[in-house]
Amino acid sequence: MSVTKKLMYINRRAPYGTIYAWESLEVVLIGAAFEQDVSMAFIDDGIYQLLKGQDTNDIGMKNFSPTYSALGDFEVTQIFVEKESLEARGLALDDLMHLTYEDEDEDYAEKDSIKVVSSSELADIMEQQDVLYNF
Amino acid sequence: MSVTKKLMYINRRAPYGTIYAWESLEVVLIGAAFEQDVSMAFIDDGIYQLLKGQDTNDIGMKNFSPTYSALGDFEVTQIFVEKESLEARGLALDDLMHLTYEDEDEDYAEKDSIKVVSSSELADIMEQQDVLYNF
Amino acid sequence: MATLHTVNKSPTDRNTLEACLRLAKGGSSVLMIEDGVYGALKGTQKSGIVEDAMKDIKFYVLGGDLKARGIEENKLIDGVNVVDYAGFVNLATENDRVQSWL
Amino acid sequence: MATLHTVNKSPTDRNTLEACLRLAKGGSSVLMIEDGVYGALKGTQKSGIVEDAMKDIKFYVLGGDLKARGIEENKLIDGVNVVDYAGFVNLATENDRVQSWL
Amino acid sequence: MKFGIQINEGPYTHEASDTAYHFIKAALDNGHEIFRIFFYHDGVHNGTRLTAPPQDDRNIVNRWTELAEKHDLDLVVCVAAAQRRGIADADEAKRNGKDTDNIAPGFRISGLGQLIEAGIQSDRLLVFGD
Amino acid sequence: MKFGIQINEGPYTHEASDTAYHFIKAALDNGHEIFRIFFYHDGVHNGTRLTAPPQDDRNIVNRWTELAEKHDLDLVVCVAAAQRRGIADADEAKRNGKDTDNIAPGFRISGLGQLIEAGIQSDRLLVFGD
Repeated sequence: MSVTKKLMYINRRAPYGTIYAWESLEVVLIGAAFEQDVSMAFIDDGIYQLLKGQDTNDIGMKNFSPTYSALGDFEVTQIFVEKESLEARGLALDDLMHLTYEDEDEDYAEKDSIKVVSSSELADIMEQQDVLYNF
Repeated sequence: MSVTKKLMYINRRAPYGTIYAWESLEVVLIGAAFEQDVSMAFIDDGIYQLLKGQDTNDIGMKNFSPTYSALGDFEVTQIFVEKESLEARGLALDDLMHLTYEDEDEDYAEKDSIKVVSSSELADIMEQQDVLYNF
Repeated sequence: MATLHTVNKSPTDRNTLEACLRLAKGGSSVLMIEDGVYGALKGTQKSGIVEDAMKDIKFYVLGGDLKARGIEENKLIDGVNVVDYAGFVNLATENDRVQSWL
Repeated sequence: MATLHTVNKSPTDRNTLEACLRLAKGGSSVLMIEDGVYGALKGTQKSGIVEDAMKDIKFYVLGGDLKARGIEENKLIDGVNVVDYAGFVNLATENDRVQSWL
Repeated sequence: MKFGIQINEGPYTHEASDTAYHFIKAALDNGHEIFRIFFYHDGVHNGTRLTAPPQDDRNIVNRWTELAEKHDLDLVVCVAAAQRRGIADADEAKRNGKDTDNIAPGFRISGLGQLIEAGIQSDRLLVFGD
Repeated sequence: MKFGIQINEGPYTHEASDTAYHFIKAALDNGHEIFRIFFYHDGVHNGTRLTAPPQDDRNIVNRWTELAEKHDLDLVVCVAAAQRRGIADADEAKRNGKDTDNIAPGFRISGLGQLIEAGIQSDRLLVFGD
C-alpha cells in the first residue's frame, strides 16, 4: 500500500462500563503497522479512559490502561484531549496518565504525547483528517 | 401461583433505534396471562413509543405500534405518562395514540388507558409497586 | 473541505448532538438518522441548540426514520431538509469525510 | 416502604441520573454502579444535582467500579458512601424494591 | 431472601453481566437464594458455548456454567430473544431447521413467562442492563 | 466513489445494521462501489447463521448474504471481536477446540487490519453503531 493518509481515532466512551474503549484501542495498536499519519482524540467521557491509577481487581476485568503508555512505542504520538471535556468533569491534565514518546528526530528526547486543545482547535484538526474512526 | 403482586413495566427508550421498546412490549403481552395487577410507565424518550402515525415502510422494520392499541384487550389498562417528559419534548396527550379499554365493572364502557401524571405523582405510584421491570 | 456529521442519538437521551455541534465547523453538514431524528423536532427542550447552529451549519434528517417514528414534516425545525437513503449517499460523496458521532 | 435505585450511566453521557432523581422519593437510596460511578465525582458539571438531592436521598457508590476507573475516594462528593458487592446485596434487602434505571 | 435476576446485555460488550455475576456471588455468600437468572435482549449471548476470550481475560460463559453447577442455579435464556440473535439448543435448532446449536452447558431456553414468574416469586427483582 | 463501511452493533438489537444495509443498497444503486463491510464489536453477530427471526420481520443475516452474493461484497467479521462473542467459522472453531461453528454464508473472519485498510483504500469510511 503506497497511500499515506491522516487517520484519527475518536474516543468518547468511558472504560469498563462497555468494551468500546478497549476494542478501539486494539484497532489503534493494529493500525500502527500501516505507517500512516495517525492521531487520537479524547472527547467527553472518553477522557476517563486516561485517568491515572485504574485498578480492576475487584471487578475481575482486565485492566487495559497500561496499554496507553505503550502507544508511544507504536509511534502513536499525537493524542488530543479536548479542554472543554476535561473542565466539564472537573479534571486537569495532571489527573491523566503521563504518556510520552521518544522523538527520533531529536536524538530520542522524551516528549509528551498528550496535547490539551480547545473544541475549536480540535474541530480544525478533525477537518484536516482523511479518515475518522469511531467506536 | 396464588400471589397477586403489583407489577410495573417502565419504558424509557425510543422505538426502532433499539429493540428494547418492542421486546419490553412482548413481556407485557406475555405477562397479561399471569393475572397480576399490572401497569406501565412511559418516561423520557419512552414517550416516543406512543406517538401516532408510525410508518416503518421505508426502513423495512416491523411496525409494532398497533400492538399498543391491543393492550386494553390484554387487560393492561393503567398506562402512566409522565407530564414533565411530555413537556420537555413539546408534546401533548393529543400527539399520542388514543389507547382505551372496556371497563367490565361499568357495562363495558370504553375508557382511556393513558393517564398523564406529574413526576411527583408517578414517584408515589412507583413506590406502591412490588416489582419494577426495566428494559 | 467540509465534513458530514451523522448523529444517531436522541438529544433528550444523550449528549451526542451537543458534542457534534461543539466540534462541527461552520460549513459542515449534520445528518440526523435513527433516534437522532428526534433532534429535528421543534418545540423541544433541545430545539434551541439546532436553531442556534443553523447560521453556520446545514441540517438534514433521514425521512424513513422520521416516518417510522410518526413525525410529520410540519413538526420539524424550519430549515431542516429531509433526505432519503440516496440523499444520504450524496451527502457522503459531496463532503470530504464523514464523522459518525456514536 | 423505600426503594433502592441503581444508576449505571455516566451523567455527562446520558440523562439517566436526572431521571432517577426526578422520580426518587425522599427516603430512597441511590446506588451508582458501572459507569454510573462518575456521578459521584465532585467538581463536575453534574455534581450539583447529587449535592442538591442529598437532603432527602442517601447516595452509595460501588467501590470496585470506582477503583477500576481510577477514582480515589477523596474525589467523591462528601456524604456519598462506598459499598462493596455485599453492601449492594444488603441495600437490596433493606429496601422494599429495586428500580434499575437503565 | 429470594432474588430474581434479569440480565439484558451480552458478555464483554457491557459490564451488566459482570455486575450481575458479582452481585449473585455476594448474595449466595451471604445466605440468600437466587430464584432464577433470566437472560433477555442481548443477554442471551451469555449462553453460547462458542466464545473463546483471550487467555488473560475472564471466561464469562464458563463462569456462569460453573456457578450454576455449584449452586444449582436456574439459567434461563429467552426463546424469542434467542431466535432473533442466533442462540439455539438442540430442540430449537431442529425446530428452526438449523444444522447445529450453540447453547452452553447449564443454560436452558424458555419463554418470557419465566421472567414474569421470577418477578412474582422472588422477594426482589434486579435488572442489569445498558 | 468507493465506500468502506464499519458496523458496530448486532442485528435487531440496534438499527445500525439496518441503516448500513439501506445506505449500501442506495450507494450500489447509484453506481458507487463498496470496498468492504467490516463487522466489529457486537456487529459480529450479523454473521451468524443460527438466527430465526419471526416470519413477519426482516431476515437481516440472509439479507447480507444475498446482497453480498449479488454484488460480490466483502463481508468481514473481526476475529478478536468474534472470539469474545462466540462467532466462529470452521477454522476458528477447530483452533479454539469448539465442536461446531456458526458463521453464515458470504461472511469471512479476518483481522482488524482489514478495517484499517478499508479506511485507507476507500474514498469515505462510514461507521454505523450505537
